[in-house]
Amino acid sequence: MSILHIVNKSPYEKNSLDTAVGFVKNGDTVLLIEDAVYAAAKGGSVAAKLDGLDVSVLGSDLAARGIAEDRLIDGVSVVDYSGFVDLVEAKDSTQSWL
Amino acid sequence: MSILHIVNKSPYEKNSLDTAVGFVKNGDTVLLIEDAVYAAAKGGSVAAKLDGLDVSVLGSDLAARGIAEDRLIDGVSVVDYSGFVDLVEAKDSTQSWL
Amino acid sequence: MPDVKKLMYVNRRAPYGTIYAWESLEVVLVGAAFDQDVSLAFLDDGVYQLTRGQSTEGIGMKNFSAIYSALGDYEVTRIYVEKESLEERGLTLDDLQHLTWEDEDEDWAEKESIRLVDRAELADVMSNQDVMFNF
Amino acid sequence: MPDVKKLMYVNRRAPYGTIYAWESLEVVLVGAAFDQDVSLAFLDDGVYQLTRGQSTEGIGMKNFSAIYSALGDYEVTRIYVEKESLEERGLTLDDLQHLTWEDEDEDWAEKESIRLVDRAELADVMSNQDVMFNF
Amino acid sequence: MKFTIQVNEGPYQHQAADSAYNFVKAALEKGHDIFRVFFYHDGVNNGTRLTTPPQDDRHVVDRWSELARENEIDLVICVAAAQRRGIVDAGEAERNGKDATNIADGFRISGLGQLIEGAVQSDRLVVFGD
Amino acid sequence: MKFTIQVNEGPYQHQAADSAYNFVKAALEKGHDIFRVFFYHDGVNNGTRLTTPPQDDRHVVDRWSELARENEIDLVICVAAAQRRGIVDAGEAERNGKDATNIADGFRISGLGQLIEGAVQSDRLVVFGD
Repeated sequence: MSILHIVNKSPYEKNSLDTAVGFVKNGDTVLLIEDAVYAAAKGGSVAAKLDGLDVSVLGSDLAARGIAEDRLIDGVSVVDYSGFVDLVEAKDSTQSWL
Repeated sequence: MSILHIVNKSPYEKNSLDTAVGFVKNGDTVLLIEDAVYAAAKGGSVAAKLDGLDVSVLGSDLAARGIAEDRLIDGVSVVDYSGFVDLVEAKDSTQSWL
Repeated sequence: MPDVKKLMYVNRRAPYGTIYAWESLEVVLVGAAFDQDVSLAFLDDGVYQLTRGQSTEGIGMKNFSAIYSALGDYEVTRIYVEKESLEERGLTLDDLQHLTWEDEDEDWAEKESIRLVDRAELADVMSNQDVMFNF
Repeated sequence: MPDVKKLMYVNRRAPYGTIYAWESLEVVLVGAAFDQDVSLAFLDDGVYQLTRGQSTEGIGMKNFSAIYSALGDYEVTRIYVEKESLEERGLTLDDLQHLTWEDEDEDWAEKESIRLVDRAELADVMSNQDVMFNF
Repeated sequence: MKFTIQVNEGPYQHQAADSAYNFVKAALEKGHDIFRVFFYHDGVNNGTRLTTPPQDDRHVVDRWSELARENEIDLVICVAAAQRRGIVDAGEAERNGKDATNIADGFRISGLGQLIEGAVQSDRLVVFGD
Repeated sequence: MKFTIQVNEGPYQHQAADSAYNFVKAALEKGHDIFRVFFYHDGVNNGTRLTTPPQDDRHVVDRWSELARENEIDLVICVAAAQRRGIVDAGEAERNGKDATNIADGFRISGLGQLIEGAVQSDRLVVFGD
């Protein structure tokens, strides 16, 4: 069964993303919201942690933090809250890595 | 002037200790309280970060977490709240790395 | 929807520094009455919740560590502890409480509740859950 | 005790995810009336507070980023930004707002408020403060 | 689809309450059911009617109350967590000898079983916290 | 020596309020002065009289009130932070049209200037938070 891994903490401040990516299996998606969106910014030292994963980022949290979409690492999908709801529906369960 | 660097977060969860130790100068003391006391436990992967620093640990927080004093890395001083107050008095200022 | 769901309580925080560990345990105790298929996972700083010898007189907070050993009586018998989290913290299973449960089907034989698993194994278990509770 | 103290506001958190950045800024604005020797430090995720182009309509929260550019008017003229924190996050000064103040003693010449410092330099500045505020 | 939402943090200090609200609103707009929103830990502080946020900021508590009124959402505050943090309705005030209440419109106080029930009865549990 | 203490988190959720209390008590026992305890951010939630913690746990709010009564400690709640979180005294209730108050004995609500003043007037500021 597939999991939506929700991460909401800055990867520079907390270990949540580090742990979360260790639990991602084929078919899972990582959704970055709140301060976790910084993880998907190009040039950041943590960006490589997302390599090869299916990653979505909440667009309104990106905009709030001034991260333009062209500053995102390749392959990341930007979703709105409606897309967030769709992801929850599409996966069999959710795990919030608080 | 000397600083008392107060760290209260687990070094395995947050980056506070990492940053704090980068700011320690000669004459400063690092005081570990609350979940930060785990940093001073022998065998932990972060213990080396305290090498060469003047480190105190709050004894009641150690006891709450079941860390016996003989499980502490060498050179760490155990203080009670009265000792915490003395440290604040002895240093010129305090910086809480929240 | 199945009558019985697989519920996992995912514990990633140290005790006392925040209340999440204790209020999470309160959910587990209440949840035991719901006859679901329950397991607990302890990883990251969550492994600290299970350490022996906690003594909270000095900080004036309630010591709830003894309650973990009563989980068997609540029919909570599967407690996953992540190996990598223990090792990173310099801990072994000997540093944790010895948690057991009594198997009614085998003449109340005492069995181990804690299952030491590595991250990949725990990820497999997690992927088979219907619901994860996060605190 | 000196009449004028050196006060430093130490900012280490990203904006919006928590309120610390905003409520810290509120302290700075109120504190400006006290005629003390004030500086601000931005390090770790605190450097994100100063980024350009923040737009909060989508999350429904108040956008306070414009207020940083008014700090000069509050006579807050020394804003330390830690180099290592910027680099770790793939940021440069160009990603931050351009913060200035006008020097009354030099015919209101416009001057830079932001001082890019490395960790060792910031540690030196910090060791000369009387009080650090932490949020 | 049927969702239960758990909110672990209070208003303003953390974005969790905002994210949860925006998620619930989007789910409703897409025609999903919100079986319950369960407020736990400091999340119980979402349910006090005594807040007065600045006029240029959102009103987190009123937003929940309106959402509950317009969509008949079940907003449940955990009683044990509420007692620790001082969120009180008329029943709790009487039981615990308190001289005031502060619960907001549309919220009710109940037990932790409501969270488990929500998780079991819903298709998905989504947790927002710190 | 003269101390001002800042508390950034509410009762029970984080240990900060406990650590601050234990520090203040120890400082008083050693003969130091506590110029002020300033409650900011969620720290303002330390000042509600509506909590009813379990009987086998400490009562964080009452402990502050007793400390203030016995030692004449100035416990100040930030007004801006309190408005966001719903901590209300009689004056605030009237100003903001609230039908109840919840402030605990020994606390008073005032402005952020009280924090700056505390830092300037004291020998040390010690901050407890998350």
